[in-house]
Amino acid sequence: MSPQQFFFIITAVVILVSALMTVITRKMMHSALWFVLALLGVAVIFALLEASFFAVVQVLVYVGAIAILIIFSVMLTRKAMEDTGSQVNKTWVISLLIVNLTAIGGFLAFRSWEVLGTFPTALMAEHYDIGELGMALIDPERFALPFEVTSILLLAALVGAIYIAFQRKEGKK
Amino acid sequence: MNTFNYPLIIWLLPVPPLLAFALIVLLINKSKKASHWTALGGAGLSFIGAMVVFIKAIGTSALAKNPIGSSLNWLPTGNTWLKIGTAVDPLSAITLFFVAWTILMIFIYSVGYHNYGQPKGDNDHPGLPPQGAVISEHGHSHRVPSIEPMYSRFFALISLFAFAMYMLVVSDNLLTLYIGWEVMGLCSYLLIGFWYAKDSVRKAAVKAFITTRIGDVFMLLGIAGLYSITGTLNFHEIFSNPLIMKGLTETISPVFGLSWAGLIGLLVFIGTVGKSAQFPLHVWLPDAMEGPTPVSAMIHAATMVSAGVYLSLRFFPLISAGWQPGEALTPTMTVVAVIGAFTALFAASIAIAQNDIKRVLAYSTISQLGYMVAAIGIGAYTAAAFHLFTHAFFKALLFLGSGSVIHGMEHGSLHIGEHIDAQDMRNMGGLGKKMPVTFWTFVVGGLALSGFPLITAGFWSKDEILSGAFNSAHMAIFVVLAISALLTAIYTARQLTMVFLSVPRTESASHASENKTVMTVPLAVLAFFAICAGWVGIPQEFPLLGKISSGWLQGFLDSMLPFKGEAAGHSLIPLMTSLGVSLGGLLIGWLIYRRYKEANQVDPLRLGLGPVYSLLQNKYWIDEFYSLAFIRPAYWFAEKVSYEFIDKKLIDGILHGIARIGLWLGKILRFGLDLPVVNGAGDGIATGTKKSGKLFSRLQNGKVQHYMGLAVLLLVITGMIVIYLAAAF
Amino acid sequence: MIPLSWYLILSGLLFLIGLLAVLIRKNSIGILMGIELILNAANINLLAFWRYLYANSGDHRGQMFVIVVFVVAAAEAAVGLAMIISAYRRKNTIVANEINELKG
Amino acid sequence: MSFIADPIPFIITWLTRTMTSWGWPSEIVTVILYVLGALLLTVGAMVFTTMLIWAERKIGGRFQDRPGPNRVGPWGIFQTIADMLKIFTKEFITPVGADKVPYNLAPVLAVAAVLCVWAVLPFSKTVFGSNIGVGLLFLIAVGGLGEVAIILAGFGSNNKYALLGAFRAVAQLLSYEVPMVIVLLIPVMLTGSMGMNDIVAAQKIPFIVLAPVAGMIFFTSLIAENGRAPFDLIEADSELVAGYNIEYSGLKFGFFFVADFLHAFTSALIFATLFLGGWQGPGATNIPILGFIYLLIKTALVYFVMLALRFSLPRFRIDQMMNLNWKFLTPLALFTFMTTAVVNKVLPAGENLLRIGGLLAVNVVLWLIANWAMSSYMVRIPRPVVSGPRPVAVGEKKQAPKEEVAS
Repeated sequence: MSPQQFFFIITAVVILVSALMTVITRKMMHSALWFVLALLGVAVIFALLEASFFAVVQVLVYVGAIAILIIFSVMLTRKAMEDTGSQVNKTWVISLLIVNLTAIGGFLAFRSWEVLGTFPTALMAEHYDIGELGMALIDPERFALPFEVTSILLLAALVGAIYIAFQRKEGKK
Repeated sequence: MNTFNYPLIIWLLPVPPLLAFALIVLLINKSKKASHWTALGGAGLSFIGAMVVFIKAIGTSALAKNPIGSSLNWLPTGNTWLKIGTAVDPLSAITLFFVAWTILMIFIYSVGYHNYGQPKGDNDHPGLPPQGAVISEHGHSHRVPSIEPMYSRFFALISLFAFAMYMLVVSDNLLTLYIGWEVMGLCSYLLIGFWYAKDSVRKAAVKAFITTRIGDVFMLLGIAGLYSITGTLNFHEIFSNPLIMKGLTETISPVFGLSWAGLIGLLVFIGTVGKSAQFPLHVWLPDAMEGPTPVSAMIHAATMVSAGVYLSLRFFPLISAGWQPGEALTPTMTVVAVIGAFTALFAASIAIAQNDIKRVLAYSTISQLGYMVAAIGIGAYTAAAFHLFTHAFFKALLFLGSGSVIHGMEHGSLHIGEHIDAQDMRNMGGLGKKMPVTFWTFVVGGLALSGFPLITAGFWSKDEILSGAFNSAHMAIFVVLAISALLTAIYTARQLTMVFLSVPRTESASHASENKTVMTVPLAVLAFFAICAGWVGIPQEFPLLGKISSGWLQGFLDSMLPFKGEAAGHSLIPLMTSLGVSLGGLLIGWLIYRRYKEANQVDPLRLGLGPVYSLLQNKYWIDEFYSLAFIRPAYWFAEKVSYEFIDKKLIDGILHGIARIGLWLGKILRFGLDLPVVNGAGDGIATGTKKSGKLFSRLQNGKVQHYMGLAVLLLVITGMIVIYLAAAF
Repeated sequence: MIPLSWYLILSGLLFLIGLLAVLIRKNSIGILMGIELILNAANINLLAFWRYLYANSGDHRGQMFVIVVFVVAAAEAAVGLAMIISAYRRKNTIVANEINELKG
Repeated sequence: MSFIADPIPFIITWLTRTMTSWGWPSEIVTVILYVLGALLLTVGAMVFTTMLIWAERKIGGRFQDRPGPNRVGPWGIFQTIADMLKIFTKEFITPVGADKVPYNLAPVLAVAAVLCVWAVLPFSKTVFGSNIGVGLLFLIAVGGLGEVAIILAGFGSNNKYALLGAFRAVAQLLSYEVPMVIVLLIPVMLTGSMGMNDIVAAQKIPFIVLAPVAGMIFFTSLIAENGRAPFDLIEADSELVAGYNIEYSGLKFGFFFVADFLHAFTSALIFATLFLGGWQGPGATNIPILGFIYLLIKTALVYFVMLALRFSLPRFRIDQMMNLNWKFLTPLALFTFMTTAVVNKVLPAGENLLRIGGLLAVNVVLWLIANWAMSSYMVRIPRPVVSGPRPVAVGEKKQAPKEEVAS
């Protein structure tokens, strides 16, 4: 087992355990913290994939923004969700069955895919540079359109979020 | 310094005025000061950029072959891209030069014209010219001009106007050029209708918009035709590709037996006719005088009408396709030349009998544009461009000067409380002493307009057109143009005499005063160009002076032509003619009008010409003719035929008939078919649906996770079946 | 050297856990976290395929998708949480199964 | 490579050779060296912070016309060490009802978030932690971890004031991250890279000359990110008792305290690196140790300015703080970014006078416009005044006896 593999397995275990804890922890706040840990683990996986830009962006976007938003929401809605009592639906057994079925289905479907055994070739230096990705993003013949559409989506989400969460004054509708 | 990113600067040229427009409209329109500084800043930035580009352009060799500029992909059209881009070649370079100067001067002048720094008027409303304000000083009150109520709006719109013109000039393709062209149409509508509360202003705005639109439709047809044939809209690609040009020249179009080049050239030329106010579509331009004077200057000198001639010059290779110097004119060129020459004479003759100071200039503009168009028609490309160049300066000067005169007159009439038409020349007189700067600059502009020999710019360019006509042996055109030059000199002299010389004919005129520096400095700058702009284009064949001249402009512009420029020898006859008509006309005009001293005196020319004079004064009844021939019939048709006959009788009658038949049919169907058969089945289906709906609605419980689970389950089962089937077969 | 299958197994398991969170958590915020886990699983997949099959040919589609997923995740978190807060204010609950009417 | 000119790589080479000669595999040697370097950096930073705390208290004292610490050691130099000893000996208290994991995790995370930044900073031409291509992004990303720490502290303490303080702090930090990130794009744009080493290497002319407005915005945002005066609303004691760390004491509080000072110093370091040219200076390329000294001098200068602001300016109100950010700094940052981009593209590239002068002129114009806009905005919204100035009571009292005398 090479050091890389060792490192990968540790990270994977951390991710999976913390993700599982996210699901089954009773206290919402702790759940959110486990969630943050899982996200950081994913960032490490990105770094292992030699995508350092995405690793950093993962930390920036998920930990810096989304996780904080979630923690905020958890704190703001604490009154409605007491941490006592069951935190899962009554139908959790059926859900578990469905998930297991999905797992089995996926396993059966992709078991004999020839891509699975691929090993990476060493990344050439010029592809390591994120400048290339940046140029691709603004090239009208490549990804400029998706890029712009995404930015509009973000803008719409911004406006929508502000509008939805805006507290209207009583009697002013 | 030579490492400036020139293509980028060219791209950025139109941007500052557009930004200024957006800023003023969206953010800072509350502050008048900020508005005009923003507009001036935008115009100034563009001006600096234009000068940088111009200097680079005149220093570049073989500019016509390799214009400075760049293009980028805009719209995918199948396998190719519709490209847009910017380019500066010799024609755009000199256009850029005069456009930048005149626009900047007009912007500066506007600050003064709209009475910045004056108090707010007591009765001023947005949409009406300022009425003046009463201020009290040292115990007694008097009226002074008041600031324009829609001051910021004016600067916003005029910035947009400047943006459109810059965009049009730097375009290297018809698409962006057309965008600029149409934005200009919109701006002219908005600005001519700036004082929209007046009825006549609204009519003038609509008239300008619709009349130019007629030309634009034909132009769009031409553009579409060009694109469908050549597959590109880039000028350089079309005009410098011999294969395309040859194909265009030799293929015969289905219309009038013209070649495709000739047909497209003609269609585009109709666009010019609309924009540059040539004969059948000229009617909008005199009415456009209802707008504020800086707008008139903007439309007449810097932007709109220049754009028309600029377009024709751009399309000169198409208009003149298949023609070589010295040969007979092609049909398209003949049309162009005839329309131009006729307009020149026709408008000049009207100008003689007008009394409104701005209308005289308006007709003068039409006439001068006719000159340029005629020059294009006879193939004198350089001469036309040269006249466009000089005309922009002296016509801007004349308009701003007339605005200054009007402003001075309004000041006077406000001061003494007299209600007169401040634009009527009969009410003026003797203003030369009251307004010296305006007077001398106006004289410079007037002399340039009438082609005063040797020193003024107008002489050189006009002389070049005349000699072009003479040398290429189009005697009819030459004579017509010479006569209109004579008329030009006469009405210029008439205007100068009536406005500035003699004695004041009204109280207001005697109390008129010179305007502020912010208005007179642009006049002085433009006067400088009105004299000097001609010196770059003194032909080398000219006696005496030709020796010391380099003929730079001719060389610069000739490189644009597909063939060698007309190198015919310089003859003395056109020179003598232009000397004669200019000096003679000025003299005649002065002699006739120097005794005109009373406002209610009959115009001396009326005595001499009689009924012809009223024909001229009423502009040959063209407006009335249009009203009788097109507008009234259109109204009549709309009301009597379309509304009363077709709509009310024909269509309504048919509809009522159908309705009755439908009603009758409906009754039969209801009692024969609907009640027994359809209802029975329908009720059965409804009951069945209701019952099954109740059954299924249990699934629809509004719980998100429930749905999600079902969806995933279904997905997995379907996926498994598909994979199983795929593996089995 | 790690074979591609490891990454795929990891992302598959992460996806399943995310799906589990979506299906069984009562709390809407928990569901949202599950969705984020699913998106992360997708991201691992995308980047892994990009790295193993396309990286050296200058093909950036995988990375582009990851960027889009980031943006979608951010937008979804912002709007979703805003809606949860809004629902909390109006109905005083954030249990997903109790918010089952299409009424404010 | 001489020891005097460039000591640290010298030592590294020596250690590597030594360990390799012991027959250890090269990977393990690398790992050991990384761990050693990280340890050294961390311990160095912490020890440095003790000195920093003393210096700050001393300087602060001078600003406020008092001697500052002066009892322990010469000039009170061991004051911080004495404080540390006291803190170490205090009891570890976890309040009843506190959420244990977040409560204990928060202080560690707070320090760790700051120390992570040091991993990518270049200290001289040859000494840097890691030269990743996205260093600047990393800087911003780990800055976000600090916010998590604050939230954890506020939440875990199970205290109303702590929670309020945490909310406020996070609101402030998130808000000021916006102009900061926008403005940070300008050095990236001028360099063409996000790597910290590249950014420093590109600063033959420091970016503060090319983009002074951006520098000013960045500096302001940094102070706000630190939560120091005039932006110390986070621990505004008159409103919040003590902010998010109210329930902490002993060593756990010490962690927050250290994180605060370390964060301030790190901010100064970042500013010096990004806008003042980092280790660049005469001779720094050939003798790397000089670069270290230059960086230290620049950082000290920036830090001193921050101290001067801290000890002389009053605190903003919360609405003023938010207004300053959203209505002034963010739009200004956007405008600066756009104009700098355009001007930088239009003017000829390279380090010529035209480009420098052009950028400088544009910045001056921008600043004048911003200043005008801000001042006219301030004029338009008059400051709310409860009542006018009252007449001085003493004057009235003096008058009254006079009248008595007169009567």
